[in-house]
Amino acid sequence: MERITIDPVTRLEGHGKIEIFLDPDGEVANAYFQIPELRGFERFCVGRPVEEMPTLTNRICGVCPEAHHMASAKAADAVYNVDPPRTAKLLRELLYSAFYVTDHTTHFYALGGPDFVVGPDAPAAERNILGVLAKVGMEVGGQVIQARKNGHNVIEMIGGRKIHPATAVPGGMTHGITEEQRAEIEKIGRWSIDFAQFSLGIFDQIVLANDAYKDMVLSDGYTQRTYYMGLIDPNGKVNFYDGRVGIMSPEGTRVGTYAPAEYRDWIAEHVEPWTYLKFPYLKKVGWQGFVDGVDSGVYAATPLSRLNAADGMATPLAQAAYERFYATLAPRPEAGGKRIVHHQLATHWARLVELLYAAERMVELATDPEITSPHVRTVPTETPNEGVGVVEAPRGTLTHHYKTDERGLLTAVNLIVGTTNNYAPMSMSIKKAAESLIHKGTVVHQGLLNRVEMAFRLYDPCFGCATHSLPGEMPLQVAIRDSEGRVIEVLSQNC
Amino acid sequence: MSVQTAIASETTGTVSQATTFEPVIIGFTCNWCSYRAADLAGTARTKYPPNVRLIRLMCSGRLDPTFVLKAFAEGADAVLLTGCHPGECHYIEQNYKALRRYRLLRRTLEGMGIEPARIQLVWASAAEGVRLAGEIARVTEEVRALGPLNWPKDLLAEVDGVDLEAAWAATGGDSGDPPPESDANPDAASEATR
Amino acid sequence: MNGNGHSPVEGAAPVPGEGEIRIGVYVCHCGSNIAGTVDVVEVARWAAEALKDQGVVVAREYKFMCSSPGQELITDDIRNLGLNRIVVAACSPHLHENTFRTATARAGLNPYLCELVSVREQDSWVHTDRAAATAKAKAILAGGVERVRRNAPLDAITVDINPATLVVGGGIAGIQAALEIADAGFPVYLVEKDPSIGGHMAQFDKTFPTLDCAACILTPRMVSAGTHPNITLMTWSEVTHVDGFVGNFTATIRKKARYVDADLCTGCGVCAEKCPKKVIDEVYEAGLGYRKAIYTPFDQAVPRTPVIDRENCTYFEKGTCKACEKFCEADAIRFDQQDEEVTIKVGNIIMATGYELFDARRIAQYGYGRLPNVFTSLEFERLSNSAGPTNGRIVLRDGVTEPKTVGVIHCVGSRDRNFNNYCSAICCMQSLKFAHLVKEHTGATVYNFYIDMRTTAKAYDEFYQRVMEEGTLFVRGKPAEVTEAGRLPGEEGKIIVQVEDTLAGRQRRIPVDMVVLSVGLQPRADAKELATRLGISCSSDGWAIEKHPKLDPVATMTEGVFIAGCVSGPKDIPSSVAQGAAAAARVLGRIQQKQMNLEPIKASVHPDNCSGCRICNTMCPYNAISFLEAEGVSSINAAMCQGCGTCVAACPAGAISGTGFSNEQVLAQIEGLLMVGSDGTPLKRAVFPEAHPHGNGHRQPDAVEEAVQA
Amino acid sequence: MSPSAKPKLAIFGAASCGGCDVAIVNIHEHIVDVANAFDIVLWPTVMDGKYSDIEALADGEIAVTLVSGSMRTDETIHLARLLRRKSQFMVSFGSCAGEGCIPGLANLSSRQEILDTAFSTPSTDNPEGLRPSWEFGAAEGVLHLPEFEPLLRTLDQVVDVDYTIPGCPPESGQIWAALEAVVKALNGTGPLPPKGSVLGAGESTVCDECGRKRDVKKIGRFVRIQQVAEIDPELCLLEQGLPCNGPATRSGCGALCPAASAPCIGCYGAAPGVIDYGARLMSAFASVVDATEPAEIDRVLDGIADPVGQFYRFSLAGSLLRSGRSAWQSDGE
Repeated sequence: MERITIDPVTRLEGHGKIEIFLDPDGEVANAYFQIPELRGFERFCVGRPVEEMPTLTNRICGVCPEAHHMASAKAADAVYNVDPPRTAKLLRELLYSAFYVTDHTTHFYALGGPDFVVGPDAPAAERNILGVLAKVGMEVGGQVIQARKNGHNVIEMIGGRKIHPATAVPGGMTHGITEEQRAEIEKIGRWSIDFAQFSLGIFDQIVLANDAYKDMVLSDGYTQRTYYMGLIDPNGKVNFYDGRVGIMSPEGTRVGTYAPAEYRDWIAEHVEPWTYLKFPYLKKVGWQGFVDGVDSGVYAATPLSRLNAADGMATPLAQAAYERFYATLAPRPEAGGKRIVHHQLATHWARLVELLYAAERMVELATDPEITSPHVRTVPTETPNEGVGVVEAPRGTLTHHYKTDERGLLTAVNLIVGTTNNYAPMSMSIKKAAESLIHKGTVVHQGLLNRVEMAFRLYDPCFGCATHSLPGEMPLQVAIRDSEGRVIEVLSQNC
Repeated sequence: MSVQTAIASETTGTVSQATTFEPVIIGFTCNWCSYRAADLAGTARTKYPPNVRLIRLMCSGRLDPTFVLKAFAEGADAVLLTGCHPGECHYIEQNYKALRRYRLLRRTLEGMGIEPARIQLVWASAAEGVRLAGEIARVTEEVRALGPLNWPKDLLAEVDGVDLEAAWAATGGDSGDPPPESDANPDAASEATR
Repeated sequence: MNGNGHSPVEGAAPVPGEGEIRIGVYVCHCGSNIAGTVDVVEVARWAAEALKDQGVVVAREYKFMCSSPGQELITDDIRNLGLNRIVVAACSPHLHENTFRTATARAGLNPYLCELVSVREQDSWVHTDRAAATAKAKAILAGGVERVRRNAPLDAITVDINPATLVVGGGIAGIQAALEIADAGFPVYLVEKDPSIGGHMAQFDKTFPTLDCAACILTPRMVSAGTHPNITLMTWSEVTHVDGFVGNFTATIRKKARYVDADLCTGCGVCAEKCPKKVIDEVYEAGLGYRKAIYTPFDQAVPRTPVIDRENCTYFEKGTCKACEKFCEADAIRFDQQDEEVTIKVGNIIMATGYELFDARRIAQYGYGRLPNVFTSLEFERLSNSAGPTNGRIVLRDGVTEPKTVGVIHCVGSRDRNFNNYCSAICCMQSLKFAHLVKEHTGATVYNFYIDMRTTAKAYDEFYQRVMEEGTLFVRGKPAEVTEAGRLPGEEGKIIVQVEDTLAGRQRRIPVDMVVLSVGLQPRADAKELATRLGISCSSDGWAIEKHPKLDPVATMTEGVFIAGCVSGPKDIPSSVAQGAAAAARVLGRIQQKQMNLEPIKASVHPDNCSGCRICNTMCPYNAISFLEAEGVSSINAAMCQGCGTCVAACPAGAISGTGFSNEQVLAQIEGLLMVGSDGTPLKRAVFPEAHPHGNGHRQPDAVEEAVQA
Repeated sequence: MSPSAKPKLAIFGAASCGGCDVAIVNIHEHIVDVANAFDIVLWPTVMDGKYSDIEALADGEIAVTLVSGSMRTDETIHLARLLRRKSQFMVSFGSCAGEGCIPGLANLSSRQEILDTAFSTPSTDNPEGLRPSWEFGAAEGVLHLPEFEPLLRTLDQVVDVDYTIPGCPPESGQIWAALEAVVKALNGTGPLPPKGSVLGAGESTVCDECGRKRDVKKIGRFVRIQQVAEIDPELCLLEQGLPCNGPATRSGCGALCPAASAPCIGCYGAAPGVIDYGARLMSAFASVVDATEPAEIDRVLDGIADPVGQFYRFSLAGSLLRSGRSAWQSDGE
């Protein structure tokens, strides 16, 4: 095949590249979604003290540092085999729930949601927060900002800082909260429940009431039958902070659950030499390439996946929303007995269900009688060794695995982070979008971009996390090459 | 020889010419003891290798670790710290602060892959010209044996064309020599994970 | 080429942003001392060329830079070429830094803009390879040039001197110092921890080598000190705290309760006479005699005022007695007296706290404390003292028997790796004195066991000859053991000194009746504590460290604190007296000046950058750093700062800077020193690979490709 | 793009976590002020924009460019240089750009080691030992990846930097203060900060803003935080034996971490004029160790479990011994 010299202009576009190759007939031969950076946390964390990992791994991602902080603290607990006092766990989960409220709000209103709220056919320039405000009213903008501020305030109260919290340590937390803070957090939690319900209302009103949108959600182009992953509590309900990881087959069968320490029995990461990011898949099913179905180990770990992987929500309002979600989108159970939603665009709705759960959970935690106890630390007594910590990050199941020497200095680190889980399904979505819109060398420019964007944004990809390298929301470039490898089209859009 | 050692010696090729290698060593002296010891060595015509270049400070307590790092960054192959014997500091007890900084600095440098022999602390009273000369000679020999401080090359011990398969085998296999950072031994890392 | 190479190499180098730095470089041949090993002409040529960018405008070499014509080269260039920095590459700054700085100042330039770098002591004299030595000289010179660029003009700091002086220790050295200063008309506080001044000398009978009566020569001095209008005598007192700095010290002195009103007491002595409680006098009589619970240590004590030994006083023990009070005609007894603290302000301090004796019990094989007739030197002094417990009769422990044979062992606890390495300086002479006194008093046979005989001062060796002539037997060798276990004929009832006679080359067993251990001197147990209080340093032995052991033996590193006598190491009486006088002279010089200049090598805190973390607070042994609570920052008292720079290096915020040895100066010097490699060519720095300038780095790890395709 | 009289602002994230962008968004209502003051020509995280538009600008046409993130690939270096050329003022934003941040710890390892580790973790299925290739011949054509540079570099090691805003991330309040200063300078109502200034931070160190009680320091032991059952909420953390980097770390954050009983980790970098952060902190810690015998000193120092990490957690790539500084000095661009 002819060797291509890359034109400097296109090479500049950087950050998340999609290369689409056409065959001699002008049909899509293949699409490659490349992640162009790596930072090497797994290498340079070796030698560091394990108690520093919650703050070091924060810096993997500035969008979801709280997730890394928690997964890391849990892995560090496990390394020391120490059980933090109940209050410490409550505080961690409280911080984490507040973070979920903030993060899901931001995504729905500012990042991914506008596609829906403003409408997929609207010009790209309007599909942003300003477009949302134009459609649903300016006062919502104030509420969105308020939700973000609220969340960050709670994070600062418990975590010490708004971004990159600092207070989770092996065995618990560095400090507790006062009654005044607790009351403030409870207030914020109650406000957040209202806000989440309001948001679900917007979704109802704008998306579900619109048949065109609904058809799009249910359309084949946005349907992928993969496995689903999500953390569940002992009752099988969605949990963000703790539990076992549940795996649901595309056919609605729970193929199993695993404790964090068992992750290697379930997950492996496939390597391709054309990208810095790896492709996790279910080890027991195996890597069959970029295909879906029950025989392919490709899985997704998104809000939708979590709902699919669980049996319900642990709070009443969220449970009601959950039931309505399945009643609307999956009227019939799968062969395995569980109702599964395979329509990826439903992820946005699932995200709002989770938003409501997170808000309710905040109130539950903030009203727990032990939340203000000063006893927030168990001093480890055992020799540190090895541990795995898992939390459910907004963008997917997050696994931190540490091994240390007897002084608690890391000798090995393995990280499987949120977005990475979805690298394969995302790549597949992109290829699918390309295939549906490129025929005989003809490219539907705007349509392609829209499709790619929407397929992409619903995962809320955070490649800062995934590659341990890039900024949270990535600019995207699509290059289309003919069979000779020549670039025939470069499309660039922010995703 | 393991593959890794082979890579290291190949990319730091100057090591093979160790016989002609003349290290440059920066020595920090105290105005009251070791500088005077150096004066005394001079007065007594006590010979020592010309590799060391001395800086006079008022006290070993003035020694800022920045000076040591600066010396390495500017091309010194080693740094010699000197001061009054414990209990004999002209400023009462400042040499103990120097001792403590030295011991911590050495740990930190070791973590960065700089051999401990490249930073040494020698006590020398104003009367110990001969001793100081002897210590300078000893340190010079030790550093000569180590070869040039060339950590960027060590750090970048992989260059274009290195056989990654072999490197993988070396780090994952059983024959790889430990790299400079003992804490960051890839052998340990890969073993640890199984 | 010779040393008259006057032709300067010109080259101006304005330094952006710093004004124009114009440096003159002067490389000294020092006859052939430097030029014999270092190619000084090449060094000067190189400096003019290679250091042009550093601001070197002229570089010269000259045969003797320290000579008048050499110095004129500098002064002329400053005037004619407008130089504003000077670097002289010559000998050690300890030798001639002042010379060249003075010359610089003569030409109107601030003296601290001149640097002297050593290419003699550190280069030509210690290396042989001419090329390597020349390369090193270039590096040293470049270091000096880089450094001097960052030198700032400095002004000396001036402080006022309080004319009063504190003398700590009332032995002969302290008395001498106090009298010298008082006689010159300035106030002195003389502080002594014992009830009387006089020190060890007051315990001696005779002094070597003249054999004057110690009391006869000491007593007048003690009386003078006690009565001098300019001397405030504070006995039975201790210095507990010293604050401040040269010229302005504040000392706190604790006057222990004597239980006697010194103002009323006439010193009649009737109280001691009537006191029913007899106590073994461990101090003055070395345990050989008694004193009372109320006592003056000896008859000639100054002051005469007694003290009550509270531990042994019946009244304090049982609540009744008060015999002393009953008989005191002056009504001077005060059982309710309390310790008293007084604060004094002085400009200078002389520390003359002396020594203590080595504890002979530590050398078990010499039997002291176990064998009754083994005596220490101090015990012997008391035995031989006509005012002592035996009225000067030299007898065995039984108090009656005169010894027929006496062994004197030198170097007990001195020159001994197990105890003190140093020579105690006085033991040879005191042992000879003992030999003489034994002969004189008893006619006994005397053996002196010595390692080496050290009789270095005036009339000492003559005394040695005399003692030899008197028939004292000298055995060269360090006795291994002193034992009562006689096993040979003639040893019964004797104590036997087992010794290897190194001159005869054989083991000997010498039976004697009495052994005198000539014990060495050692620092007082509390010497380090007191030194710390005064801010001076001690060697690991515990002797105070002189500012310079040869050239400044009575000064210390702390301005305004001087040392005299045995506090800095063992000395005989003449040396101690000389030191007392010398310290006084130094102090008087200061007082006469009324003010003094301090070296401007000082640290200072930049309050804007100081975070008040208080890391530096414990760095200063001179307590020059204080924390200002209100401002929340630390601050350095410049006059108290001795310029060591430890706090500068410790400050985590980089908020402390030090003049004379600033970070900029030292870092620049490092850069300069590393300008040239060992071979004289520019030193290669470790350089990183270039970041790809155009980002077009498709360097291709072929192996990967192959691996992938395989 | 409509022509605008407003000065142009570009915000660019190199290798970063995105936290800096989040911090900018978190200036909340002031974001409107920024939008009013500037014509934002590039902010990939938040809004659409193409690098080709930047190429089309005249040199110096952008008034201010904020760069967060470190220089990890040849591509980011190229973009930084492009933006430098197009900008009047180049602002190094956040710890990554300023001193390398946590990812700068990568400079302890060679890139080979980094790649080897990342692609041989226990969950990695990589029997062939594959590594990413800068140029890979796929079946359909050649795929390029930006080259992973041998060293991570800070922004000022790659281009000339005018101002630096420290922090990981910079505190939002400080961000607005810094931007406001620039805005005022640009519209002539305030002085232009001198080149090289650090904006949005204090002149002292974290202790200056820390409310904990402090006394003189004598550290008899360093403890690791998990070993302390209860952290005294009032007393200086360092005096409790916790290795707190506050004394050496530039002020400006408000001492948030110590207030939450978490030792300062040093994200605001070194105090003014300090050449090597680690050296300063190392010196300070060692200076107050309360021991004189080597064995005893070592026992105390053993409490600092990871000296390199402790002293160079954020600043390694900017340190004297692990920076790629010489690279750009020799670069004519």
